[in-house]
Amino acid sequence: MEAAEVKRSRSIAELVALVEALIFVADEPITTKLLAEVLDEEREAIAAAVEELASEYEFRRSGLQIREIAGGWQIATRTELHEDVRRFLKTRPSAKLSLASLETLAVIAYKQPVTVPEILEIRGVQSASAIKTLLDRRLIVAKGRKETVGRPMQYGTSKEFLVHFGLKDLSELPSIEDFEDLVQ
Amino acid sequence: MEAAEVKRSRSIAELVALVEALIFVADEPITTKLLAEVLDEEREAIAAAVEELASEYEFRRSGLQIREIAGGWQIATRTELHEDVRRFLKTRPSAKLSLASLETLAVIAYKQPVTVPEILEIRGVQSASAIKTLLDRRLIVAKGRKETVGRPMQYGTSKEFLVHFGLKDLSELPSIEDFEDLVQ
Amino acid sequence: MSDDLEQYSFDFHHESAQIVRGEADDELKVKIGDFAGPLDLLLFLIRQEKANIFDIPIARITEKYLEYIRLMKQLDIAVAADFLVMASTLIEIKSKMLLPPDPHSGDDEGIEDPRQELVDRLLEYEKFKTAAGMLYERSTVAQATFTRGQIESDQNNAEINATVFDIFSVFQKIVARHVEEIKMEIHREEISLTDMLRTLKRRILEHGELSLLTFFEEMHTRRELVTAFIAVLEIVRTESVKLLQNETFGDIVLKKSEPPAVAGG
Repeated sequence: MEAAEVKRSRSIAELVALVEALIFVADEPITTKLLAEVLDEEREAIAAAVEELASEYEFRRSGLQIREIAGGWQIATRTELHEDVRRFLKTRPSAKLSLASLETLAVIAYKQPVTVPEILEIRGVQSASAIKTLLDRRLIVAKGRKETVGRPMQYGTSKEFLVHFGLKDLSELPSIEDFEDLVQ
Repeated sequence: MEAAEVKRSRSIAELVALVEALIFVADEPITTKLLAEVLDEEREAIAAAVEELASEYEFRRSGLQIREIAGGWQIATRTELHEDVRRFLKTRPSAKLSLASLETLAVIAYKQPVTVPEILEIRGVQSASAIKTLLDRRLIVAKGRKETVGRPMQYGTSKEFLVHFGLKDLSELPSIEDFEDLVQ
Repeated sequence: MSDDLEQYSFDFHHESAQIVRGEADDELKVKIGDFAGPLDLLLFLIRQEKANIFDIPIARITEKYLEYIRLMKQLDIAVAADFLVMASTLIEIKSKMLLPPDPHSGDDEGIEDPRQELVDRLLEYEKFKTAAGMLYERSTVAQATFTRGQIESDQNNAEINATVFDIFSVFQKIVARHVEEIKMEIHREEISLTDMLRTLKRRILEHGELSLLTFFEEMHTRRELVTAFIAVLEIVRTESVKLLQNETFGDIVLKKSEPPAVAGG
């Protein structure tokens, strides 16, 4: 209760408004932790404010949504509006990843940190150009070397990967064993 | 497939949501005229939707506002919150480097210990301000003088550099061999 | 009719590989030889032959596989080495299966099926192939949302969020650029010290002072830079010019000295 006195005491509405403003100006998803630090509030208070904000957006059928992505919060347009938004931005969906790149990415996502020979082992084919594409698109990053013969470089997925695939974190990926059932 | 049929008739709420999404994604203030064109609506309908949207933001005491600027509409943070917003923008973690700094850092990382004239030799441009930035950010450190004419100071990467780029030690820096297949 | 055209099963990929039966003959025609790898092709063939993955008719599948490879070659599609490696693996398995079981090697667990390792690899691979499909679906959904446009405060931060890979690729670019410059240097006519001194004097006289950084940055080659440097030393020694530097890494300015400040050399 002492800390509460030192702090400027904000009403819940004020905190919600502040959280909204900061999520908006941040140029990438902003974490609850960072919001708490900047606003000198408890994480619980921030979490409650974000939740309040998100349901407000939901309730008023806004064209925008508050979403959790790559471990942080972000404002984005609602999925249903994508056609009109895309037409306005005159953008086409970003170049699709090739089958080879997607497969390589799947192996890296589930086996990380993983080396090039290990990827070859699973895919049965050289994956060099796919890895290059994934590095260029920042979907994967180098994750140190494996302490084995030749000390090969290991790869893992990046924050950009989470954003690209709309994931909060890696645990949101379905378990690889779940795909076994689909194999007849 | 006549034009009139293609045009879905939107409810006011839908139009407000769409207008909100477009103002949000636009890089510059967007005019009523442009909104009307993109959404194939009358200007009056757009004007009414924007007004509705602006008062909605006002009514719920949002941290954001719809404001008219340079003849167009824009979403911006509310003026009263500027102090907190500015503080956040200043403190945001700066994991970012300018291209000049990044180039200089790359040369130092791969050629360390290296002197300023040697960096100039490789980069072909002066690196003084980049070196200052890197020293300020503690990504590089002085590593004693080179026993040569003028005894120039040598630089190398710091412990912070390793932490920042997630490396255990310098041997984890990617080498040409790691990417030989990738660069073809 | 529709049986003639067999759509490759991986439907999330628009340019999916397709094998189409020709109309007149029943020779396979490859429309797009775009299988992700030999395992991908094998899975396709197994499914096309309606075979059981746990009991692969190895002779038939090998034959189909080789047929496909031959077609790729006929159509001048570069056949990756990995496809050929798989071909030899298939042939090896096929020949092992033709051998009568070795009576001496049979222990309690029985003789291992020569196909076992391949089956394991196929099953493992197929999981990741399915996961790739899941990623594809997710990216389609994720790309239906958009984040905000540029705002004013972004411009103060137009920098690079660097990774180790950036450090590496930036370094490669510098090295490549450096090699280019050395090549150009060989072809460039060199400027003499006398010319350099004349240029330097004129530049200082123009504004009464000259940023050393600016002057050096105008030099195209290392040799020019060295000449420029010697010219600066020379002019400081012989003319009424001072070198001024305010902070350790700050720029150095060449300034025309006031007459009383001229030091006797």
